[in-house]
Amino acid sequence: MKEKNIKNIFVDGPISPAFIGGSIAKHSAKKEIGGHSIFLGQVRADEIDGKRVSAIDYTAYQETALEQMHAIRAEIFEKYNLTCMHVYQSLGTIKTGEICLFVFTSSAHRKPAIMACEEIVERLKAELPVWGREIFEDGTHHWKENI
Amino acid sequence: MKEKNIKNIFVDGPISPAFIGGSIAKHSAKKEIGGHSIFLGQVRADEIDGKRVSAIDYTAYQETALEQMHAIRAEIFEKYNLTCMHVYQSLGTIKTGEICLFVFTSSAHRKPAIMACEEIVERLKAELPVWGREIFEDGTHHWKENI
Amino acid sequence: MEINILSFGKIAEIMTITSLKTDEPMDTDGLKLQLEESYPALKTIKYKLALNKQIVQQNRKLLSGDVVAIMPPFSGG
Amino acid sequence: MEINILSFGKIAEIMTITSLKTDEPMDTDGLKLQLEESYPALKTIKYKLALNKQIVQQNRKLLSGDVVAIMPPFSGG
Repeated sequence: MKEKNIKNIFVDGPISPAFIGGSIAKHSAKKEIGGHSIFLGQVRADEIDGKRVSAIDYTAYQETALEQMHAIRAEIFEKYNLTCMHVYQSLGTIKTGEICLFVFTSSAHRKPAIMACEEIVERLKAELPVWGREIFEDGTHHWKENI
Repeated sequence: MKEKNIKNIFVDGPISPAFIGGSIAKHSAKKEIGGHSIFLGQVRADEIDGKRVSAIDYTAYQETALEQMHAIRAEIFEKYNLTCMHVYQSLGTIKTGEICLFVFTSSAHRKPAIMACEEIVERLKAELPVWGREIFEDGTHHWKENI
Repeated sequence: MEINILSFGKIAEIMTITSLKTDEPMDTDGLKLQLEESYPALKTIKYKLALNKQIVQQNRKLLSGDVVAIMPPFSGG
Repeated sequence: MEINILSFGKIAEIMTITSLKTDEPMDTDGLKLQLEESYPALKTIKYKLALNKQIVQQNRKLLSGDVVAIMPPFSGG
């Protein structure tokens, strides 16, 4: 097996707007960047069968998810001329209105960052073994499925 | 002339990462949002004819730009099912590494936010009378042109 | 031989076994059949397997000590 | 009649007039010709006009007091 530098993407609990701001700030030293594209997933208070979602509890098969993400990362860097790429997925209970996913790409010109960001979001939703259990206000739950 | 609520998009100087974080935080009360898409323009230290850009000085024909943006906003809300849309363009001198453009869209599901954000960036670059004067380290300048 | 079983999401709510012993040769297709017999609810769920952390794309032979994960549809992001 | 002229970006560096007086009827195409005669450098620049803050898509008649903006290629964002 070849050596791999497997990056972690999982964070416990919600991703704070201040963390996102800090992450953006760190890129001001990279003077070759002309555009950043960011996608944020926020937990929505969906109504399912008359019951209101109050939170989503995220679990993952972490090692497999990180292997999958490692492959996606390599393919994205192969396909797009990116300066940076960062992905954070929350685990644990994330309340409605809180951020559970943060995908952040940067490139010299805008197109690669924008296209890569969108593709990463699509791929991670389809390919990473992560599960969201929607918790209703009455304590019952429903397993979310990505479409 | 019909009454219009013309929103300002211009800010003096760079857009701070903390402002962006604060803008994201304000959306946590909107529980119908499931996805945010953000584009940030950052001033790049381009080299042109052997000279390095140190800043871009932005000016605009503000009233016309705001009229144009007003029309773009209306068309985007007509076309995409968005919850929110925010646009900020810097005026004045923005140093390399600083943020000069912030486009922020939100929707219940990810696709409208992502597609609207990209379209707004393309349209504002093509349609708003805003000009960037690239200032080189030696004090000379070059007028930027969007492609 | 002994196959270790991990289950996730809604499958973890219906499947309780954590390992499976057998004297017969076994592959992932055979394991699926056997699990669906023990847990008929599994037949109604679209699920994927991972063998030793790698997602299984086609039938694979199993060896003693292998770890098989039973994964319902993903819903991250 | 008197037409007010605004110029922006690199055009502001070559054009210095802020108004233009004429006794002839004038339209935006005529104004462009006259400006290009006074400022030949303008012929080498792709520029757009705005008449009273509205971007001009096709030739428009000018009235006294109109404000015409001469705008080089945009480069915001």
